[in-house]
Amino acid sequence: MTTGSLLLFFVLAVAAGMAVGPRMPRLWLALTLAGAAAAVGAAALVLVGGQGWELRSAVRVGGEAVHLRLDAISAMFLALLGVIGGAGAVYGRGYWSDADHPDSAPGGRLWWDSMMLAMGLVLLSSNGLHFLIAWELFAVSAYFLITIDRAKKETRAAGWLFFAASHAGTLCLFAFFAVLASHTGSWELGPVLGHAELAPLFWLALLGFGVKAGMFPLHVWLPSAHANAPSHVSALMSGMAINLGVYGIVRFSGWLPIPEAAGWVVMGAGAAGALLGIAFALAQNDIKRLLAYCSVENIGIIFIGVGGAILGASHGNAPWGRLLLAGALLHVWNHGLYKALLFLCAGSVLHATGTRDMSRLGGLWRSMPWTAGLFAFGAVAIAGLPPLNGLVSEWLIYSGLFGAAMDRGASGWAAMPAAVALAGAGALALASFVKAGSVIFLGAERTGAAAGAHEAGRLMLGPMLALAGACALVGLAPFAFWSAAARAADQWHPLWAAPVAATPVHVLGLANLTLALLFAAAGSLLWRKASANGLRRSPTWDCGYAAPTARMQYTGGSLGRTAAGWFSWILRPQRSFRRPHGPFPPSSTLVERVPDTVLESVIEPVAGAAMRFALGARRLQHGRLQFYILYLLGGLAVLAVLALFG
Amino acid sequence: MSGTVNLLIGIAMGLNLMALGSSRLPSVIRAVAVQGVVLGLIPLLLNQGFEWMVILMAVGTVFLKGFVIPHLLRRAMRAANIDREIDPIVGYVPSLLLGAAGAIVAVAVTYRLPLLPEHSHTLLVPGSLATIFTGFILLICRVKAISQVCGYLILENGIYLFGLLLIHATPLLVESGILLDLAVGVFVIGIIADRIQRAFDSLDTRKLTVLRE
Amino acid sequence: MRDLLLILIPFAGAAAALAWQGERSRPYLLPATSLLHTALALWLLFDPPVVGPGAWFGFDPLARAMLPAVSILFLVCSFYCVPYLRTCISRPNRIFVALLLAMLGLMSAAHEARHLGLLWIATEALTFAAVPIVHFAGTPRAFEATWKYLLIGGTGIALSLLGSFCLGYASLSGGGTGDLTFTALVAQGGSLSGPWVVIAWVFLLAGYGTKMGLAPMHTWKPDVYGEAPGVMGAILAGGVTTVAFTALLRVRAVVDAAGESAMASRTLMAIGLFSMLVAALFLLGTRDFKRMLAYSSVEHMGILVIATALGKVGVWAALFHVWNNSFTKGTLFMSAGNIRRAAGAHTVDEVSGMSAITPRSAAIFVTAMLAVTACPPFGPFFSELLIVRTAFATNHLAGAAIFLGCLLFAFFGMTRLVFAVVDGKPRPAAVQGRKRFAETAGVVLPPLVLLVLSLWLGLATPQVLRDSWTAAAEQIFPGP
Amino acid sequence: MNTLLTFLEVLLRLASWMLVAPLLPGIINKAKAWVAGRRGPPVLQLYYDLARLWNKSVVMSTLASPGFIMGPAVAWVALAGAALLMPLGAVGGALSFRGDVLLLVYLLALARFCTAWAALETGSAFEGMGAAREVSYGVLAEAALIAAVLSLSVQSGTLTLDAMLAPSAGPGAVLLAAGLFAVLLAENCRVPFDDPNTHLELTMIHEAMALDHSGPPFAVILHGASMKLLLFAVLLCEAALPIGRLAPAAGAALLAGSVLAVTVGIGLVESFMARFAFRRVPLLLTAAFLLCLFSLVLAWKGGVQ
Repeated sequence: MTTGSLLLFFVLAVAAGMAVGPRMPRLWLALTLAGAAAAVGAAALVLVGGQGWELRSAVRVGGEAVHLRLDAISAMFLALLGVIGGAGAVYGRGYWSDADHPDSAPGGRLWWDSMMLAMGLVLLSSNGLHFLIAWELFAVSAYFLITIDRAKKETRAAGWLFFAASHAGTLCLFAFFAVLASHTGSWELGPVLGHAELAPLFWLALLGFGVKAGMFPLHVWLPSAHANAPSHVSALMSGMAINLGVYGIVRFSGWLPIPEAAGWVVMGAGAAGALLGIAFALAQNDIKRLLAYCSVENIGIIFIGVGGAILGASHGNAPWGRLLLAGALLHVWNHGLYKALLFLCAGSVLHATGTRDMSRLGGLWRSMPWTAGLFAFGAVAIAGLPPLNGLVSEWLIYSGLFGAAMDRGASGWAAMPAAVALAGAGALALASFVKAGSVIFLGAERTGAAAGAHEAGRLMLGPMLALAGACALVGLAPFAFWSAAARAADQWHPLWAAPVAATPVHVLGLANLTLALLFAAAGSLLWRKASANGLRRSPTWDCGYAAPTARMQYTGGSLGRTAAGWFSWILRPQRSFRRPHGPFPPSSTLVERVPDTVLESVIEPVAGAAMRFALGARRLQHGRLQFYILYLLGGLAVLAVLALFG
Repeated sequence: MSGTVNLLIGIAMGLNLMALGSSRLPSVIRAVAVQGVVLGLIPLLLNQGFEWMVILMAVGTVFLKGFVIPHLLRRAMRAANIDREIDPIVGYVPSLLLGAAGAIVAVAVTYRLPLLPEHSHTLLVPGSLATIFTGFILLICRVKAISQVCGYLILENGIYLFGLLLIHATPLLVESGILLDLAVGVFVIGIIADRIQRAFDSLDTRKLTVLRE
Repeated sequence: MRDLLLILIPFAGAAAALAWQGERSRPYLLPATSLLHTALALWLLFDPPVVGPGAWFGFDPLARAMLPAVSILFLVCSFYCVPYLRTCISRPNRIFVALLLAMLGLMSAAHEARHLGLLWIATEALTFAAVPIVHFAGTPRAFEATWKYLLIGGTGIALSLLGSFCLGYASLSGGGTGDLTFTALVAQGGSLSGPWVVIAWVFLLAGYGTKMGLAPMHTWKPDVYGEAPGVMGAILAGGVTTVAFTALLRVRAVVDAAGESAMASRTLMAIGLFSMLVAALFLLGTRDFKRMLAYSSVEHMGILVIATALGKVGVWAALFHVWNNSFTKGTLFMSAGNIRRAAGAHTVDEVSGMSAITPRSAAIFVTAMLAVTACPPFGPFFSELLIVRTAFATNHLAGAAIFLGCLLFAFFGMTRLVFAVVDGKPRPAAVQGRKRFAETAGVVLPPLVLLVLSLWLGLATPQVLRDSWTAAAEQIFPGP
Repeated sequence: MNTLLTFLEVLLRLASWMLVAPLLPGIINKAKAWVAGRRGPPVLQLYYDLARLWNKSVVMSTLASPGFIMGPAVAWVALAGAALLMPLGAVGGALSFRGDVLLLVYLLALARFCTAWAALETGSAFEGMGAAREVSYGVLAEAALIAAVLSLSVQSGTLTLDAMLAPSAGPGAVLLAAGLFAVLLAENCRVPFDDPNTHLELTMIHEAMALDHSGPPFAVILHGASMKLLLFAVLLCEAALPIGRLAPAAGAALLAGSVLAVTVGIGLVESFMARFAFRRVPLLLTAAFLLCLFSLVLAWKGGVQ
């Protein structure tokens, strides 16, 4: 099996899946899984074998000869696409079954495969025109996938917001590729470090890809889209789709000359995104919005790494730059894996209880133990705690940043704040997921919705277990994955020939493995000891309070209050609080909502002003013929002036 | 020769002012009709020698512009039983002044234009410009459909006048086609005005502002 | 001779339609005639005739690059007309059919006209031939639209006549014979009198710009497109506008020959960008999905004009875009017509949830909307991207930026409106519409065919078309 | 053979950490009692408590999941692992590798995660409060810790603990020591952040989280806490003093002495200071963070290249 044939199989299988999807779910699932497996296989061949794959065909699409390429960088992303695409497809069969959604499930299958196909083509195509085509197809299918449940108004609104933002980004890419092509004289993509005048183009790329990546502050579309999409779609969006933005920036920052400030800006945006993204996450009460903001954080972490790589490249290809890039690429994987896992868990909760509002849940571990365990697992992973995969990439990024600091070069001034921001983000992530996990799964059921929950079905648990297994694999045996990431990092920049500086990743893996074993051992030991000593069950001791109720538990809002309070200057939480007062107080309420500040305080006012202007301009079309003829005359006059004296 | 031509053009320019100044629709229509006749005659004077084609054309123009279309307009007017323009967007005196100013500007502009010697001493160019301008004023400043049709007629008269500069250059076939087209255009407009009168049972274009934005 | 047949066949068809008695069978004359026409046009496309330099009519490269698009669009529309006319059998369709065919003939004549005067005659005749079809509905709204169409269009046409005279006079006072054939004018070239050329260009641009619907002369467009039958809108937006565009291209060739190229580009760029801005502004808040199409058409006319300002490659892209625009606009108008007839209204305040009532038309409508907003892999994406690239290559940075900005705002406006119309809960009025209007193959296939054509045009542009556009661009901008 | 030796060494270190750790709370209490002029509980009190708890039966909330018991176990292992990463004076670390310091930080974080999770198992509002405070103050503490570690590694130009802890922290040593001491107090819930022997649940952090624990799990929590205290004390001393540069014996003596000093210092602080109001806690932690940051700047400016 060669890479080429595997890729061909991937494309054919997924395309066939599109064709048969609406009618034949089983065949669709088989084809999708086969395609996903083929994608993973092809990527693995490139990542292990090392030499990339390239195809220059005489076939012309849109007047341009087809030129495909799969190098280590795109292979990293392709592998992730395969894993998440396959897992999500299986999960979707259970989660969005034809029984529950007879009119939207078939379309969902079609768009799922078209999105996988489009993303694969984005990663493969090495021609600007085809890249744009695939890119826009990907955006369109993402839109229709987010809004397969078109009956809901807020879903449509969220989808449209995504579509609009993504189109704005796409037009930046129009400009980007158009300028590139007009300078190089062809749509072919490849290293053009010779054209120093192209450096400013990087900003266009940063805008265009940053929107898709959800880079702070371009993330405005992300929370609502991820929250309102069906959960397996959220998993694909958050685990894979936004990574394509990262791919674009990594790809073109390696191929194009880069302005001086680029590294600083990217790293700064990354640090800000990491810290503020997770701050927003901590303040959310909607589990899926929380996860979405957490994606903003992780993208921020990735951009810290990418920015560091750019800095390293401009500071004599410092070894820490490689380390940061490899770490970032590995974090792309890790984030994809555990974020998909967590979204699937959230989906199971939503499926079981019908609500995303954490303050209505609680105590679900009794009704859905597997989901609870997997969520805890994912929480440990996403908080970057040993022994799971989050630790590995964050550890690499930290050591890269420390390396930059130890150089005492100018870039240290970027690295040190980034490191501190990363620390804060890590601790906040821990807080957010302690909050999410405990409020959803621990304690007592807060409402009937939670009480009536049921464990997810086999089709849903299977993919979750698989993803968890992948997380564990990266965490316990990081070396294989590290070498792949390192190879990708070598191919980033044409001038980067030497391999990444060796790091004791294997030792870390060993430590993780030992720790994992010890955790298990100690846990079971303590459990044995406790039950040997005699284990009684009794109600929670509430310091002598006679009649504790479920509503007396600590809520998510209060769990996050302290830390979120430190960020209230940007979070701008909206509270409506009716205090109880008087000897016999009537019912009192506290409603808290944390809107997206960038969206509601920046974008919406601007959009509103533009809209008002447009509506004002419409009055010029007032239906009075005489004035229309006057317009005509005016246009004539202006043209004359322009022609004679312009 | 050109003296007579200039005389006729002068008359036409006078008729412009008359059309601008009068509030009574019949007199506007009459002005337009007379202008049509006057201008229709000019080709006969312009071309040396006897070309039956030109005569045919002139006769056709005179007949159409002088009689058929005015008759059509009068009918529409009577049907809508209105005979005067009520509160125009720009009053009659201001329109008159505008028209006069337009005429002066037209003459002034003409001296700046690189004209051929044989045309530099005729009123063809200034006359046509002034007439076109008059047409625009009527189109823009009047609210009754009929006055606007008249404005359009005057506009076309002006262009027709300008076209006479090329009477020797352009093949008659083309010219006659152009004339025919203009005539048809005006004819269609007249018909539609008539239809509108039936549909809205008025010729007040202020009623025609349903379609907006 | 074949190229003259292209003009004569439709007129023969029109005559036949006038003579024909059967109300029900008469509409079939439309597809019959336009089949002949398209076949001939394609034959000419693949095997272009030699056109004599002095010929008044001729299938020269420019005509070859555009006329087939119009012919194909008309063919598809004529197939759509048959079921359309059957639904409104109450109104006699003799005039409708005859004039529609006459319009085809006139469009062919205008595209093939190589004489400024004849070009003008054809365009003017086209304008007036459209009138009865525009108020085919016979409602007061239709009359109002017709009235505005007539007066604004008439004024514009008059201006273009003035411009033509000025051009002729430029030749006279430049020592020429005042011969108005384009070949002669181009041949006279530099000796044309400069000032008169500039004046002529201004009048012609304003005049034919009115016909194209460039802002601020576009004001008639929303009214007419909103009130005329959908198929008429398709032909106006995809056919008649291209006639005016051809005229501008031919005149531009003369102006360049006279050495006023910079002036022409300047004015074209300005009016094009202004049109796009106006269109984008109006699209942002539009609530009527038929008037939306009008503004979208204004936007695309602006795109064409901007491309024309960018030189040879730009003209090539513009010709490409003419084809894409014709096909996508045709799809949009026909599917929108279906939705309008099913819903019985055309503002988003009265229409929603049409994907439940007319699923096929709604799907086509959405797809065509995406296509027309430059979503790949449909044709417009390729032509517009090429235009952007050319703009950057010719250092029109600000122009390109405004261009892209307008595309974005147009996208916002159109997506919002179209999704609002398609999604949501169907209105009761539309639910009754189920009985009033059935989505038969006759009304769904034509727009679908055009959509597929535009897809095919984008993904695999036939070589013969590329060649024809190259030849046409060569005709407009001779030399390198 | 070699691996066997390493294994034995690790076991030895683990044993000594386990044995020494419970001493510290005893010393602190003794010091407080001495200041207050009481006799106070015996120094070995915690050992007795642990022994007693280890054999007691367990009462577990009806709401709690097995995580209620898993949590303390995992937290204890994490802390023990962190302790093993610490170098002990000139002896150095048992298993040290480039970047082990980051693993240490993350192990502490894991311990925090598990304790908070186990606390929230019961669904009691008081445990909720404790956990909320723990994770919130953890944010500032972790930032301060990273800043401190960063300054150490910039100072010494290395990423391995025993290399970066061997020399003193150079010019910023005093600032760093002050900052780390504050972090120590916060992380181990001592006055002024928390009062370990208060009995008003509303005001507690660490104790509140352990309210519902009993028997062996509670013993594990307490022992883990003492190990954490020892760990921070050792970190503080080795960061401030050039212990690693001395001869083994002298180094060991100095280490023991300084740790003792730190412990007594904690005791003194507890006897002379009152607990802060909770809203002032972040200020103090921010101050600690800033101290570490200044020491980082100093390390950046001067220090070995």
